[in-house]
Amino acid sequence: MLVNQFLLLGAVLFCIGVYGVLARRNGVLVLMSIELILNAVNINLVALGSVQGPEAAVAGQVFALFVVTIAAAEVGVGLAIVLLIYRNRSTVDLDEVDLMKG
Amino acid sequence: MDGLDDMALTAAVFLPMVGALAMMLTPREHESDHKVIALLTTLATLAVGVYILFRFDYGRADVMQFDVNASWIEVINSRYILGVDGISLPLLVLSMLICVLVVVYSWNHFPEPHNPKAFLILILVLETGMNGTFVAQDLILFFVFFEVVLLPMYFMIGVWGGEARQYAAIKFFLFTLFGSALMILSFLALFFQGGQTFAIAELAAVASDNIPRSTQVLIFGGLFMGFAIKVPMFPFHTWLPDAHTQAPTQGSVILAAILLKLGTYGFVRIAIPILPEAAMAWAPWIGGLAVVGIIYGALGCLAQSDMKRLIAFSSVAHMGYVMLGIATLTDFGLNAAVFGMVAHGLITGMLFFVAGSVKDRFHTLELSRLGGLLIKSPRMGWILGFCAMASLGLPGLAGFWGEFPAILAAYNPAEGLSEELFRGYMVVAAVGTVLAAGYLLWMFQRTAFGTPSEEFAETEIAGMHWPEYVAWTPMLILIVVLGIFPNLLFGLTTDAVGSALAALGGGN
Amino acid sequence: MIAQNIAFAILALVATLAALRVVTTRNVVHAALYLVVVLASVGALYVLLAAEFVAAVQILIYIGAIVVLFLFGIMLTRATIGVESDLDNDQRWIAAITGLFLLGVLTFVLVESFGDDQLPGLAGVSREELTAQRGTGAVGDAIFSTYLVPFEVISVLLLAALVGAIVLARRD
Amino acid sequence: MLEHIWVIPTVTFVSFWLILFLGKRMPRHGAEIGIAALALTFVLSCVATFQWNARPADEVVSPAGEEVHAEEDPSGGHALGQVHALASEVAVEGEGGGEAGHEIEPIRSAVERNVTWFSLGDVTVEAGTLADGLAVVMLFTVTLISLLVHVFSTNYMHGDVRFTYFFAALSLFTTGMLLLVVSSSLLQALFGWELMGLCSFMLIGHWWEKKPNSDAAMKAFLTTRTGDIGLLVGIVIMFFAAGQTFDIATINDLALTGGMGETALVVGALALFLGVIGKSAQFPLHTWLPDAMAGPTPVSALIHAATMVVAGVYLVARLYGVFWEAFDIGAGGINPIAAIGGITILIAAALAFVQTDIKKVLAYSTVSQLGYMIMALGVGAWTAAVFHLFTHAFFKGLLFLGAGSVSHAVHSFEMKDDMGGLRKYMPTTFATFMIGSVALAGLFPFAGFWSKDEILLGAAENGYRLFELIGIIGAFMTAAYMTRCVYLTFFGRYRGHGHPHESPPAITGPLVVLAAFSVGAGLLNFPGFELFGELTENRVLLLAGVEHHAFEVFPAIVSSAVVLAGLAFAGMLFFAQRLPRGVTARNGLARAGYQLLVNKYYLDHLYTGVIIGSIKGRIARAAYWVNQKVIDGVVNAVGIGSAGAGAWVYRHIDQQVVDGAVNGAGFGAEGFGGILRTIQTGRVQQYGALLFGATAVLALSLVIFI
Repeated sequence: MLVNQFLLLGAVLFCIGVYGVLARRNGVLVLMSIELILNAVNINLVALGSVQGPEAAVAGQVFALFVVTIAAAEVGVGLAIVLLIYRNRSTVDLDEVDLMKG
Repeated sequence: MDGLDDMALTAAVFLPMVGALAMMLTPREHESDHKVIALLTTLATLAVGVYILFRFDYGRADVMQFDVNASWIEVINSRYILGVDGISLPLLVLSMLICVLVVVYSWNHFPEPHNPKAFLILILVLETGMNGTFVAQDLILFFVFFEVVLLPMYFMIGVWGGEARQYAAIKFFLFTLFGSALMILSFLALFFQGGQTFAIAELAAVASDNIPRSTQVLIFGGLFMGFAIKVPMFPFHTWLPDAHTQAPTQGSVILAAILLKLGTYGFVRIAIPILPEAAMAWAPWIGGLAVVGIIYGALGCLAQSDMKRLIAFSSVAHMGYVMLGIATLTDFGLNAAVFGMVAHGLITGMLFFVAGSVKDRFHTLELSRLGGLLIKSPRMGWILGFCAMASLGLPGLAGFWGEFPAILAAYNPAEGLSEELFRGYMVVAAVGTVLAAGYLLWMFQRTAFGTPSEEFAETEIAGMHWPEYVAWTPMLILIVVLGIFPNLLFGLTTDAVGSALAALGGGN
Repeated sequence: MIAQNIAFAILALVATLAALRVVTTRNVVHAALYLVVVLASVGALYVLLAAEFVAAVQILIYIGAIVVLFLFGIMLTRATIGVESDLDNDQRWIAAITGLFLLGVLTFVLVESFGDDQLPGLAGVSREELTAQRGTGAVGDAIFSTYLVPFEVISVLLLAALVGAIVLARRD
Repeated sequence: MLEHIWVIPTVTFVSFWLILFLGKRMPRHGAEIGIAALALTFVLSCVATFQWNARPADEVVSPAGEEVHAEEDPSGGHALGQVHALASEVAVEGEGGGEAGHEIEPIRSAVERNVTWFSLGDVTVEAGTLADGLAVVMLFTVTLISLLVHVFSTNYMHGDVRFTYFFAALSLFTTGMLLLVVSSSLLQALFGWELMGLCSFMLIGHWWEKKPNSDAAMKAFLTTRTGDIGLLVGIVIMFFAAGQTFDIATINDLALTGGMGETALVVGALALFLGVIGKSAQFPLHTWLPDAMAGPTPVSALIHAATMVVAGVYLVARLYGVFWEAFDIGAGGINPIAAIGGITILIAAALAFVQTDIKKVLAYSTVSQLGYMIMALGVGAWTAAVFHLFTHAFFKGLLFLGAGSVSHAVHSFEMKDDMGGLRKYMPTTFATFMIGSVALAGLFPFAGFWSKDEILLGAAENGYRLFELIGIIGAFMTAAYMTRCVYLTFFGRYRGHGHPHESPPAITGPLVVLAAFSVGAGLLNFPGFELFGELTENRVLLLAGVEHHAFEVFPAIVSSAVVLAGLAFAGMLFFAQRLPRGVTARNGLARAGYQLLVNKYYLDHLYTGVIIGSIKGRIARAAYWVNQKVIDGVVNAVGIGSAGAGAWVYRHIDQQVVDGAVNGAGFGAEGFGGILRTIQTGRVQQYGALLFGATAVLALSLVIFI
């Protein structure tokens, strides 16, 4: 198997995720897209780890685990924020959320 | 004592951060605590600066002292290298001093929307960035500090600024970021082509041998964009008047006094020593843009109706002299440039201080509405006049030593540069001194002379406050002292400049 | 080897198509279900890479916990469980261009730098050796020895996220 | 004292700070500090002058440039307490004359003391003092005039809102001039030069509440500053031409011994001379000087008599080696310096006729007299020029202070409207003013006669016949306009309001002192005695071979005759009133009496009659027209033009092209080409798009470039 198989799959998922983050209106969907990005990264970590031999393979896996954990935390907080926005504005449409407008 | 010496620069850079942390932990309501902490922090930093001044070996001003060299990011061989020599020392101390004075001045001059906590923290963060830039001897470290400065300034303009603050802030930010992008590209190119190191000293030794000349010229182009935008040189100057006009007084002062110097300092510290041949190739263009900037800035000043904007345009003209000095690639020119940086920092900083105080009192800086400042507040009026005189390069005041040696150097530029061309530049620069006198006196006449306009005839205008006295006196004294004893600075810089020019074959 | 390659091709195809549906479908609940497919395929890919513990965690945490969270989120925000027309905003094209551009750059870089590099074959390695070198036990050892400090930090982070989520979502 | 001559400017400089910070708390509001300081410097200057006089002639210079140092040690100047050397003056003189043989006479060597100022690279720039005859004579003149002006001002400026500040500025002004005089390096001289520019700005604009005053101040500063372009460039050229030194003595020597490139020398000298034109108000940059009359009268006196405008003349005299060699002054014919000086003499003198403001008459007269000095330098009559500078200081200071005294009485400077017949009311002022006038006109035996005569003689002997003629015409005009001025001010009937009265002693005192000098100063260079020439004679003159011509009777008689003719001509018009009386006599006594009574109308008639009837009047009008319309017009046009150009550039290029390009380059959310502002939508996703896009671009460029 080529290294690039995995890395390119990662790149594809990453870019799909980026598209989702940029193009979706619904806050929950944006969070899902972020999950895609994180998964892409995870694939890269594990694949690149196994290129380098046993020790690196373990390191790659451990990092992937950390990323999974952080993803969980991020979803938790992210959804909480979306909920809060929904409660305050009765919408999860991110176009309406422009408090940072200058 | 050696241990202290090793710590000195690190302390100089990161003490403000410590203060900023302490302030973050202090509740927002305790305004006076914030002021005291900020003042103490800046004073402590200045004390470190004074310590460095005392311990500095003036006989060896051409080598890095107080150097620290620790591993930092090993993957890319970027190291935590700090050091000061005769060129960086004055700028470092100037930066520390200005920060103290700005904090003092802020004591009861917080612009809307007030919030001293955030404002003072920003100033402290700025100080870290500025001090760090002046002592960093590693390109990545330099870049990091260079960028650290950006954000606090953006917020300072964007939050505490005038009506069009968002526009000005974003313009400032984008302009500088654009330059930084090209600059970091050049840094990386140096890294990959110049021997896998980011250390400035090592690069200076090897870069010109390792890199083909045509590539050097390209890399210098990237550095040039990064630094020239910061300076700012014509035609990259348009962010400056907006940023200055919109920024709060303190922001303007820091911007004029220190931030602009980061660009010129970059030329002197990085671009010229590392890529001397490329510098030779670029010098005529830099010199040309510099003199265009001198005349153009002056013309711009003549067209202004707003005092702060006028001073901002005068910065363009004055930095033109600095850049002309740099472009000559001679001892005289570079010394003049460093002197010009310090002098411009003090003088234009003062002018912005005064402009800020005028605005505090009259709530306008429209020249057509001002007048009679000498009647309303005589001392402030005379200080304004003094600064105007210093700014137009009156001999005996600091500004002269930034201008005259630059003009002198242009008569006899480094070997290999066209004498005729630079002599032409010299004459243009000399004409610029008259224009400078013209617009500065015009501004002074409009603001200070005559009688107050009718709308202010009855208004009671407050005299000078004590923070103004405290903040201004050191600068005024320095302007005079440096003007009469230029050797205080020249003695420090001349050896260091010599070593910076060593790559050109002994400079002059 | 061929079997592995075929398996990869199928999984990659499924993952890509499902991911595309995640970001294009007009039904929020469907998006969450497509996400499950993506995550499962990626989990299977981990097995291909001899990372079975990560694969297990992927299934357990992602599909078991995160997707469930999403579904809760969808329900709590009372999104229409059905087709919605305006799930995308008006900068879809910019997003697409950005994404494609990014993909191009990444592909270019990856091809430039890795080219035809092969993953080291695991065929000659015995199962015991493999387990000892990079199995669940090895990962566990690593987490609790080399990466102990980051692990603890992650725990604190989780706690903080927990507290933060509660504070944010609290009703008063 | 000669070694420590730096003390002199330092005293006034300290006085400036003292007045500034303590002045308001003193009983006389700082005036006493200024006067004390000036008195001290005056005494010190006298000491320096005597010491110089007592200094043995120890240096032998031959025109070829080889020099022989006499073996004796110049002990004269080493100790501060060497005032006693005064006693041995005669002995030393005898000694100096005896040794040297009849061809090469030894002269006193200048006392130069330098300290390191700063060093740049391998160039060390020194600052120091250069004391020689020229310097001590100038010191004496400047401190004396300044002292008298200070005394005069205590009364004249009494009650002024900024009395203290005024005295502080006077001190600083004097410091500038003294610094220039004793400078040993050009750079240091530039300090004094610009310091004076600053002070002239402060003092001319002293009453800045009125816009015309501050306008005049700006005009003065900017016009001289325009000349300073040349000065700056000239100094730079001299610095490199002389092998990276600012030292005046070295530059002079090198210029005379051929150590400088020809081109650099000529261009440098021209550039320096531009600075002189600006500062010394020579044609065509003389327009600021009459406007500068907006300042208080004592300031005018100081500017015109002892500081500021004579700085330019002094600079030429100081750097004479450079100018001599660059313009080949020894060869006769015509050269820029003499030409500018000559033109200035005639133009300014003609302008003086049409003024009604007494100070403006004097101002144009100063311009004209400065023209004499410059012309004298241009024709090689160095000693004459310096001597004229010396004598002119006294009688011009006297005239200005006299005008101040008059205005003190009548509260105006308008001769036609507010003066007339004042000789009865102000006898002291009248007497001293008369002395000043005849000295200015150059009547035997007053001071002006001797110096003017030397200039004419020098021009004739050195082959500058044309300029001798100009000088003679100028002398005629000078005599005539001064007659008119004196007549309008002191004779006829009093036309002002109120009751004029003689000024108090603080004002008349200085007048009397100056009058004494105006009478006696010329005798310093009395034929056969020539103390002045001997005092100021220096190395440069000997090296260059500048000759000083002894008094000759015939030219003196000619010039005296011309002056008398001028007096007579104007006298006939004003005092004898020939023309109008002839006209009125035919129309009857009653009408003549009426016309005599209505003085104003009568004078107007006479005035226009004379002006229109005389060619000089026409020339004067034309000159004035040129002055106001063409030269001033050009200055104004340049000012307006550059402001306009600035506005245009700002509006069209800066705000639209450059800024437009910047704004155009900003890519907005709605696609490329939106203006920068629309980026700031506050929508996170747009920021995200920017972020990712930028990252991708950056990454791509990284990939491509590295």
